[in-house]
Amino acid sequence: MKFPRIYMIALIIVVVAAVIVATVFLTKPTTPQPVEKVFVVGTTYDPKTLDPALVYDIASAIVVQNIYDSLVGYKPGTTELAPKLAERWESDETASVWTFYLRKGVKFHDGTELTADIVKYSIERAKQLQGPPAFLLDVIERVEVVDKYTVRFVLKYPFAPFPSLATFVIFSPVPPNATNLEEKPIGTGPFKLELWKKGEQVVLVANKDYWRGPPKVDKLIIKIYPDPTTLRVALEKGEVDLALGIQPQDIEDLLKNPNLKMVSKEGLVIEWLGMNQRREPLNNTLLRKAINYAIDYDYILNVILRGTASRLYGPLPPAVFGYDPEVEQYGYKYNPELAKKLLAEAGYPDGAGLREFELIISSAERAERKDVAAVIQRNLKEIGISVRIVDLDWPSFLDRLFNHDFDMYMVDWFPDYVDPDDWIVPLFASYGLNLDGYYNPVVDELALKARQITDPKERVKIYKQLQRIIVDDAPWVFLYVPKLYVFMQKNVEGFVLYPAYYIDFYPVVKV
Amino acid sequence: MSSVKSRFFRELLGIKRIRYGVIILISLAILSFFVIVFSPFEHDQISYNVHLPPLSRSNTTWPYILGTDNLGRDVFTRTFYAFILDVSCGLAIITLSGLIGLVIGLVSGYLGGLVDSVLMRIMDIVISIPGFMLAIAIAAVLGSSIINAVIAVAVVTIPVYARLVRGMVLSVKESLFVLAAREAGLSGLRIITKHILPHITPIFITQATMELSNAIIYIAALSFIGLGAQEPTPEWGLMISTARRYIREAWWPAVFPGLLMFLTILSFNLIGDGLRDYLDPKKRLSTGGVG
Amino acid sequence: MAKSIVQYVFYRTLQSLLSILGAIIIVFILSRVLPGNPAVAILGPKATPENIERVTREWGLDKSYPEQFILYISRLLRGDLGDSYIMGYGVSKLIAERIPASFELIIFAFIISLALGITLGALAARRHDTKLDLTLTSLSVLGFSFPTLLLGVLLLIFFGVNLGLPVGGRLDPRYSVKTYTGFILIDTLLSGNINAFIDALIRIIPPALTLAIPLGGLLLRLSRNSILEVMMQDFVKTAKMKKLPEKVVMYKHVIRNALIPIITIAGLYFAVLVTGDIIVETIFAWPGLGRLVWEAVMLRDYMVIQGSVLVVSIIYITVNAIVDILYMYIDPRIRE
Amino acid sequence: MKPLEIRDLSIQYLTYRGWVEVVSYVNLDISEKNEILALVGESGCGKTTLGLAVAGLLPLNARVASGYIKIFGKNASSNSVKVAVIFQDALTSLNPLLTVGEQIAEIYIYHFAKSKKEALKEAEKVLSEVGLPGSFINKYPHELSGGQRQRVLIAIAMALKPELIVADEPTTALDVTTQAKILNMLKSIVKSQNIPLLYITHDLALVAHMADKIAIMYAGQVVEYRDKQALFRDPLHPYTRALLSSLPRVDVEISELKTIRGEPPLPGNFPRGCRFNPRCPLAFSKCFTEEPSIRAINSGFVRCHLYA
Repeated sequence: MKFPRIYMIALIIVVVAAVIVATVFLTKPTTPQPVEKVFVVGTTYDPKTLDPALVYDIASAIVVQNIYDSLVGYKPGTTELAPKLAERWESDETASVWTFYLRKGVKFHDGTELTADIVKYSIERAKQLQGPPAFLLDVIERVEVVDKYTVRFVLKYPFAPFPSLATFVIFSPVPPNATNLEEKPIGTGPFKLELWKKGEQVVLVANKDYWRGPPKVDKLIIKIYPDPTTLRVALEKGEVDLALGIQPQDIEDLLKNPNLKMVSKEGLVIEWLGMNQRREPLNNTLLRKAINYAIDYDYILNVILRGTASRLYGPLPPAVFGYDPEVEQYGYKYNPELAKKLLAEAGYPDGAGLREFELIISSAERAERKDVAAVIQRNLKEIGISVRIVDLDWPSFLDRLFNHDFDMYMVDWFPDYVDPDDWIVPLFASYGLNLDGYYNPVVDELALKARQITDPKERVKIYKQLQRIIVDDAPWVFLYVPKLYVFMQKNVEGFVLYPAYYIDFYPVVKV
Repeated sequence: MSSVKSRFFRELLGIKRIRYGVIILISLAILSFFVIVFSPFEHDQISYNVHLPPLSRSNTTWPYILGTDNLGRDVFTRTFYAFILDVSCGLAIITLSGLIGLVIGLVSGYLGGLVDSVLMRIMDIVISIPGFMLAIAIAAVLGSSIINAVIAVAVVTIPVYARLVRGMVLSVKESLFVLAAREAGLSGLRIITKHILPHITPIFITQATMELSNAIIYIAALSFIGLGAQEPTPEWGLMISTARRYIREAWWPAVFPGLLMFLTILSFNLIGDGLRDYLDPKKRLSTGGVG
Repeated sequence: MAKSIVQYVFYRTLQSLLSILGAIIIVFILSRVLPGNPAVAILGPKATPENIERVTREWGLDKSYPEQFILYISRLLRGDLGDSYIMGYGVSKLIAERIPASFELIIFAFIISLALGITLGALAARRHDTKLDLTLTSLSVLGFSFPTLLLGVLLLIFFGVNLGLPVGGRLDPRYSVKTYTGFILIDTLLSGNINAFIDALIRIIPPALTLAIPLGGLLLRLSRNSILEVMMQDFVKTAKMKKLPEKVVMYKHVIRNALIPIITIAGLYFAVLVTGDIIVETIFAWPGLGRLVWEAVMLRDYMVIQGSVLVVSIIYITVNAIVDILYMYIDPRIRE
Repeated sequence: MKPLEIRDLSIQYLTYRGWVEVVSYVNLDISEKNEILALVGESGCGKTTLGLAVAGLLPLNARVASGYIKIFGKNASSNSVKVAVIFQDALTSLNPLLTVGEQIAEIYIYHFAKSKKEALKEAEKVLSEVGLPGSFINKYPHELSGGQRQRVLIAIAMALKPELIVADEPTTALDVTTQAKILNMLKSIVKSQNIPLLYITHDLALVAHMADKIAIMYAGQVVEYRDKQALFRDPLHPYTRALLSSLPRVDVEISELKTIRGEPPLPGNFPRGCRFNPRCPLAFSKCFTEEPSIRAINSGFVRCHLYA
């Protein structure tokens, strides 16, 4: 009986598979040893655009911050401002006219020299482009060129935090005659763009004549791993020198890994649960206080987030200027008995007569949020308050948030500039975003005052007062401040982590 | 009358495949019933008041047979709670999309011409729209819950049935007995129900049981982006997409729901296969169809 | 026979254009139904009403839907798929970069699943109701009932950690390879870098397997059942009566008749795979079309959504047209 | 060596209730090369199964429980034996996707090692022998009429140059005029080319014209085997008599056709004793307890206690 054809085909397939497996094992590919010093960064962030006037997401900011320089920078590893393209700056006593003195001899990648009129052109271009971050420039009335290296900003109203605003990417000068900056960026920064395969990787080359001296690595490759599990595997196998976006669950194992190390820093982002005070019964302060006492914060921090976040007691994160350490004393802690007592005082003994609250979240934007929400749901159920979790994709969530179509929500807040003003005004002043319908005239008035004073000591006193009032009104459940952490191979030196998540690859080197 | 019925069921169970399938399915159903009634844990009970760390798998503590998930909830209990929910979702989807797809397939296959091309082009459109986009739109209109996920998945899988049925109707349409029926002046509807339908039912049922697994997996995919079941509902998709993040540390919260899902779908497929053989006119219980 | 095919093809392309237009209209409406818009998606919690209003005015999203649609169609007719709101540059370039990656993965997965699916299906059919048949059926069910999410992660860990092979992405970032065709396997060969080729070959296997195992299982079951169905037909007895060699009976008579249901489902799943499996592309960091559509919907980037759904529906319709033409080629009865 | 020799043949089918006997203990022969043996019985009596067994085409779920079939001394199921079969419904017996020419030519390709072109020429030749135009090699089965399709089956049978032809109700689906043409062609082939024919039918009228020898089958057993003239002149077995009497006579005016009361039993629940006893007018005590054995009589045999 001739060998039936089916067996032959099956045989061929088996042989082909064997060949593939053999090549896979025998020829263990030698990792490429290119002559130049290459540094590979793995990240879960996928950059969208490289035009500083359009950038408003972390992913794009990470790349753009290494191609462009903004006017003002930070002292390494801190939130203190430091000179960058502007050597120094000053303002008039009303803090509404700011003058910046530019560094001399700074060149763009295409050779043009940085001058004041280029800064003026860049700001006006950004204003005219009306990209997502353009609202940050609303405070600027007009830009004046004082002389070749001095530029003056006349503001519409007194604004003390203006220099910290000038650290934002939108303040990065761009060459006047350049076109298609979204894809072919030309900046003054330490790296130049060589190639951008969207969704796959960004390849940057060292800018040899950078004004702070050439960066230590010749080529910087930023590879995109949408899934943190894959990023962790790449890190463990040494395919990636530094990883941004490792998930909290993997930290314990990675710390045990001998040839890896972690750098971490207190963050500035705050995560909270907001309550809609426009709706019955959440306008009842006692009820909100009861909810605050019912949450087991330690379980969330230690078991769910595995120590990757520190507790938030009030409206401001600990790392920002003006934070009041006493808030940790008068802030809310897990106390279910007190919660039950307050709930009864509020008129709902054991939750009797309370309707079910709808808590909207978006876990697509931050995966751990789903677990935290489940713990909160369980905690509130134990004192008699039932909560229904609704997980939405990010824009649907935002749409309901801005239409105030929720009982409770969970979200985090990323500061545009490191100043208490960028937390208090938008989140608690009734003339700010006013997400929760929280209205306290004293808070409104103090917030406005603090914004106009230039004397830091005065401002700190006002913000301390504000924190006490807000915590007492309990508009929110103050949850946590995620720590920033970055993993890298043992032989990576020079990387400095900034609280404002400013990622600088300039000093990085592989020993 | 009873003898015929009992013979029918005896015949049905006589087929090896159906027997295996039914045994697995019934044992799973009974097990989940017992778990729901007797499990010491509510499906969403977080273990911290029992002081057992999540993601632990200690077989010393009896109640946690399969260990706990990332919130310390008992995986064993939740996996079997999810059995009821997912099987009903899966069945709802295949019935919904199956019936609509069957009707579209029959009508367009049998009538052909303009009707056929219009219906098929509509199917092309439905297929080319990304399923999860439809799910978000439905969730936006009706609010995101498991029911909308079922509707979204059903709508997206209609073309699968429509195109398959149409293909089969086309090849059956030409065969002798259909032509004979048409010559005998039977109405289109009677021809479809009496002649074409029984002929294509076997393959259709097989496809439906196969689509059941796709349905459950699609619900899981929607949970992956938070549009399927919501916390704390125990649903395989939600459990697996959450547990996936802990897979390196604890594989069981992800693998066991996957395993139970496989067993359920295997049982449906064995039953579907057995039914296909049973319902096939040629292989009916007589001597294999030969006089 | 030739005339009827040409006429049929012309008639089909006309229909296809109609359904592409249908797809565009439905996606246009559907994307506007989704809550939120690109400005909200990017501004996040900072999306104050003035910010949104200003940005949407800039992007022309404040115009009425019909106006926006007419503008979109007029640009489309000139072959311009428009610019992405959030990324600011051409949608066609964005999609063009993603298609080769998606196609390379799908074709690789399809070859594996078709070859395994049909041959094992034929084997199971020939030996139906035996131990081998039952094991093959259970294997096939294991294949397509296993959640892709889990399968992907397990394969990633098995290949990456246990076997220690390169995994994730299309190529080791340190290789720099010029893109000629966009197909990584071809480009690495063209640039003569064998090490890069092997690296790319190893990296494509796990994602391809994650797609091929469920599809292979499905095709195995389908071909087994439809081959069994055909084996019971009378003309197979005639073929056996002619004492033709076993393989002629199986291939010339049985499988050819069993192909129609198989082609239908294979064609359908090729099209479904074109939108890529978001999960596979996410887990294996594969820059495919699936992830692009996913991110576009998540950011409500209407232009990218419409552009990619347009491209996907074109691909789908061509695949379907091919399937229908294959019908006609295989079955003369449908030819009239 | 006899063209066909069937000894103590029993065939069983595997159904969902286990093995069921369909053909029990059959003994039949064809002794002459150009002899036509007719196998007559109601549907479900196992005649088609017997025909398939002779052609070695039993389905997978069937088995030969006892006895053997030899064709010119060679076992029926061996590959070297060439038995052609003409099925009842030509439409389903022809591959719908291949042209008629291809389905005939493949015999020449695989059996007589002819090239595709030569094989097609041979196909044209054999088609004209069965009275079909040569151009039909490019036609598909669904494009032909019932009669033409039946002729194609005969062409296929002739192309095979078989040692024996089995015709399983070849003309049942045809109108009477085409039926006569087909049967005459079959008879002339058998007589002129000396190929023995096993002709399976339920229609006694056709048998009178076609057959040399006749075997009557009932419930899986051959109950009577006689020469044609002898059987028609002097039918022995009560079932044969009943069959003959229900044949309408053209010359006799009758108001109602005579039928046999009751139904033929389905395989798996054959009655005890003689299987015809529930419907046999002459059945007596022995018929209900003992199974009758074969009794040889002039030029044949009968299986009935009346002649024990």
